[in-house]
Amino acid sequence: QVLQVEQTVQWMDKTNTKIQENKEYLTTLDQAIGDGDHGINISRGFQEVMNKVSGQAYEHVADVMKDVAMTLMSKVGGAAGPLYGTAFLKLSMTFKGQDVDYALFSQGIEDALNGVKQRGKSDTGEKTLVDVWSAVSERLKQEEKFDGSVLEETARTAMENTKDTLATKGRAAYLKERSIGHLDPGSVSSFYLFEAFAEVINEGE
Amino acid sequence: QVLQVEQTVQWMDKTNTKIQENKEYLTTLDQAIGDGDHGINISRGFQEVMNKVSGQAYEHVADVMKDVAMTLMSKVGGAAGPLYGTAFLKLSMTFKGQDVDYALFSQGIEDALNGVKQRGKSDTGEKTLVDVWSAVSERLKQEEKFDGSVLEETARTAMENTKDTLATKGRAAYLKERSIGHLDPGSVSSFYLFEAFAEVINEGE
Amino acid sequence: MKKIINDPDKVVQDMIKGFVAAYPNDVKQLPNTTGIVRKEAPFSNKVGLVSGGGSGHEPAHAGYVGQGLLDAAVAGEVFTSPTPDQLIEAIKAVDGGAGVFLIIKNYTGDILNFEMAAELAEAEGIEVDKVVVNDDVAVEDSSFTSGRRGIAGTVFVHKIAGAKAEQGASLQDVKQTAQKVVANVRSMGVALSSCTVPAAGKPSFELADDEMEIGIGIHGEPGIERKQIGSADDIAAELTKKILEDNKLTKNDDVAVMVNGLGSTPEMELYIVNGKVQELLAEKGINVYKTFVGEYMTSLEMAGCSVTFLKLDHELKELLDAESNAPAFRAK
Amino acid sequence: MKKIINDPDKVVQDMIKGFVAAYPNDVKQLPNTTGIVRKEAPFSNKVGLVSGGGSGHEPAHAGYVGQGLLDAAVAGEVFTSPTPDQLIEAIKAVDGGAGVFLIIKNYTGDILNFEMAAELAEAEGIEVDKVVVNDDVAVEDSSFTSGRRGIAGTVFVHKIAGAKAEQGASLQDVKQTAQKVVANVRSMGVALSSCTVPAAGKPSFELADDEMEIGIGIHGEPGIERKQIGSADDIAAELTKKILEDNKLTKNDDVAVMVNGLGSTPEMELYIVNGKVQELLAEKGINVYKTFVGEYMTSLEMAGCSVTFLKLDHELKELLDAESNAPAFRAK
Ligand SMILES: Nc1ncnc2c1ncn2[C@@H]1O[C@H](COP(=O)(O)OP(=O)(O)O)[C@@H](O)[C@H]1O
Ligand SMILES: Nc1ncnc2c1ncn2[C@@H]1O[C@H](COP(=O)(O)OP(=O)(O)O)[C@@H](O)[C@H]1O
Ligand SMILES: [Mg+2]
Ligand SMILES: [Mg+2]
Ligand SMILES: [Mg+2]
Ligand SMILES: [Mg+2]
Repeated sequence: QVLQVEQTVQWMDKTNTKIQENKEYLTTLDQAIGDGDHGINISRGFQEVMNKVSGQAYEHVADVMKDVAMTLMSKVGGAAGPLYGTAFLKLSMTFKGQDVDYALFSQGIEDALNGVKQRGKSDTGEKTLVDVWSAVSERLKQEEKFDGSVLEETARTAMENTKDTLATKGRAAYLKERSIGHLDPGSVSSFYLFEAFAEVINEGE
Repeated sequence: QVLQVEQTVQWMDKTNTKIQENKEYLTTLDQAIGDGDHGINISRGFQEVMNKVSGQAYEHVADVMKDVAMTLMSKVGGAAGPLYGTAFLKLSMTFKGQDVDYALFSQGIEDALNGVKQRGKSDTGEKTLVDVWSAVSERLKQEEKFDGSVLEETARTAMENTKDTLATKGRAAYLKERSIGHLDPGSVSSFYLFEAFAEVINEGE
Repeated sequence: MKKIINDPDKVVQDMIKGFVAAYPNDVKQLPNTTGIVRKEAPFSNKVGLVSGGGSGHEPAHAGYVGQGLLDAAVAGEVFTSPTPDQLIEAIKAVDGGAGVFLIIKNYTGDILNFEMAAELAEAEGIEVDKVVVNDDVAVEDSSFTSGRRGIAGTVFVHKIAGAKAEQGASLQDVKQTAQKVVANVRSMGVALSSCTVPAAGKPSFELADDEMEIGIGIHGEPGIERKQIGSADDIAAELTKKILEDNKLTKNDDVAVMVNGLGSTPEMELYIVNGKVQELLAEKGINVYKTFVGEYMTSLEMAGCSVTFLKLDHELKELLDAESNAPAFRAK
Repeated sequence: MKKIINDPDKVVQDMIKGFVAAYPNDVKQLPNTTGIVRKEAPFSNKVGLVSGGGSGHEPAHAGYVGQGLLDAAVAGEVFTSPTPDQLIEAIKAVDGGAGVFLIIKNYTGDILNFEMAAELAEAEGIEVDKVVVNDDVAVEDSSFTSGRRGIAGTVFVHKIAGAKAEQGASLQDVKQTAQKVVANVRSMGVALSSCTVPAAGKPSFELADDEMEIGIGIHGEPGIERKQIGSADDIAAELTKKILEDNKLTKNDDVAVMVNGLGSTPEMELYIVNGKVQELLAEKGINVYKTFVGEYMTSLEMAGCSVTFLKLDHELKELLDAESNAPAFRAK
């Protein structure tokens, strides 16, 4: 089980489709506890990612990740841009020049998670996309091979759990108690990313 | 038949009541073809008129008219302020020191009309309050004694006729053809003035 | 009606109080009036400049009181010309012996009240002259009607007549220059939503969600045409075309441009309109000497904007550039 | 959504185009970015000042680019911090050898993007330092969260750090002065209506006809409390009280006051609020050194305002008064 370049591009493509479809939903979530731009920003970013990576010939998965990172970094802006950008940059660094098997993928997600935490000065449980990435990372470490359903399930649960969490980072933190009862928009977009990954894995089986 | 000071104050009082009651209506009329302040301005003005003249001891009708003129001039503003101010100033000048019998009243209204026309550089048929004042003045000249119903009727018809008139003066003139189909707010407030006068006359009989 | 006010009938009073409190070293309120005067006025041997009109157009008119601009501005009730008794106080307060010049927008109410004040002033021996601004090309210019409305172009009259007076020009010369501005300035506006006069409590007019009113007046007077809202480029093109048709600007003419917000339109949108306006002028070979984008002559919280072109000669350029120091117009 | 725009996804681009077209002699656009830079930048041996943030706060930030103020402003998408690749271009463009100073509002997005740009700049050998503005007392100041938001007080940081840099101060000294401003500036706002992000197409939040949101953020982030709309005096009193509690101003302190419109609130209302604010400060014996009323840091077409107090010492007064010449802030 090795992640192929083609699969990686598919992963981005599926992520993009989900995000475009849910652009308004993401924006509505961000309007409730943020500033209402997450859907707009992240959809612009992944659209640019697809413009960049589709049809290109890549040797390694890491090269795709690098282009994704640079594109998100320079096209998204806001909090999500540098955070997603950092995540993919870490993936690209960990994957660099290698075949991405289960163990390396798991390592990459862990490195990405740590990169995001460090950039955002944030930790699990603060109602940010870190919640989804850390749940996925934990689970990957527990398992030994790719299982789309398990990953999807894990990401979904973590995403849904942000609803009852009190925000202490990001714009939602200004709301304090009033942030409870709303999903974190960044966690929802991260869920789409892992849901898309799960679909790619399932198809590959 | 001589107009008494007390009647004159009553006239202003009744005018004020009508205008306060129709403040919103006048404003709505001015919103349609003007700038939406006629009700506000003229009600502020006549309220101040009542604050000024009620309870004061006047020797002559002309003295009441003078206070009315000065108050309207300094409290109404816009087009209506100087025009009504001028009308009452002319009445006060024509009436000065004399008993106001039918002939003198008729003369006063004619002088007021001419004063307004001159101030406003306007004539009958331009969809302004001049239409009401000139109809009333014409009619007064045709009759020989006060007749409330006739006056009221005359003022009302002139006021209603402004609806189908094309405006060539005042703010409504900017609308050209689109001014047709709307009553002129200043003509409506002038109608209240003469309606109030008619009521005072009728009561005096 | 959602407004940050205390009492709809006291908005002008409260505003004047807050205005003087903001600039206590620069201006003073004329006792018992809603007139704002430069702190040091009158200036001897300088022509005194007085403008004014209804409130609701802020920063007009008090925002233009200052060095190199107006000596006094008198605020009427919302959208209602001030009264002669207030205006005469302002005239007296700025009379430094060289006469007083009145800047009036072409509305019946403004003209009548200013004229009566001028008569009172002359009766008191103060020399008074005036200019009537009528820059709005949305309204046909006809001698049978009251003619064209004065809108945002008035700000250029303030600035340029103000600079002329500051230079020590005579009343006659100030008038001549002001008339030159009036002869060369043209504007037109568009509204996307209505304003609400505080004391009226409801919007002056209604526009459907997809409608705009072309040629709107700054008191919410209806314009030329109500139609489906266009793109910023279309709006800019329509206003520019109408003004150019009227102003007869040609290749190599120098102009000042003003893109003026009517109240609630974000500055972002004004700059978007400006982008297209400048492009169109460049296409015609008209030189833009200076551009002003912002809220200069508003209509309470109306959404929309107006575009103004002023054709400049050497004198007008110099006066437009001259130092001025008023809250709403600082130049150096 | 009623806006004068061409394409919701191109508002920033179109705005930048219109901005440069308005002031072609003063500013230039950084190629392929939405950064605005002083025409003559970089200035050798002057610390370069860069600010920026999401668009929709106009005149912030490009309106503050000019002599005695910013050297560059970078505009992100609406309410979205600009990206590191854009910021680094601005940093390079204003580096005159004395280092570059970044003025950042305290939002995660702004901090992350500016920080990454700073890292890139240092990698290229440009000395960079920064200040983070967090003046909004509506948000609790906690080290466990992202802390307080930066709002209108940022304008004072621009002005004062800008004046300091213009005097030729070192990067270290500019930073110290900027930090002094940040330590002494506090603000709070209120919204009466929402704004609409163009690309979102619908209002960011809903307020009932009689409701206001106290402590609103300039991106429409919810505030402290939603309640029935009060009078201007009540609103002024509530904002003033909250700020004074936090800022600990006492008798004989000197302050600068800013009453800032959030977008669609007429200037008339801002002055009404100012009237009460000044009255309250006078009651407490606090001296108002200078007052600013207008739109300085907006939130698209949001209705509402914010109040800012900056405690001044001798240095800050001098720098606040120093000559400056940017479209949105001219002082002399
Ligand atoms: N400090 C942080 N650490 C990790 N994630 C964060 C942090 N701050 C915000 N986020 C994530 O970013 C998302 C918001 O993204 P976006 O709306 O694009 O940015 P902005 O808040 O700048 O408008 C939040 O929903 C949250 O998941
Ligand atoms: N030139 C004029 N001559 C006579 N009456 C006029 C003239 N212009 C306006 N009016 C009258 O004034 C009325 C408007 O008054 P008002 O709304 O108070 O003034 P404004 O138009 O200044 O807001 C009009 O309805 C009309 O009857
Ligand atoms: Mg957001
Ligand atoms: Mg009217
Ligand atoms: Mg009026
Ligand atoms: Mg954002």
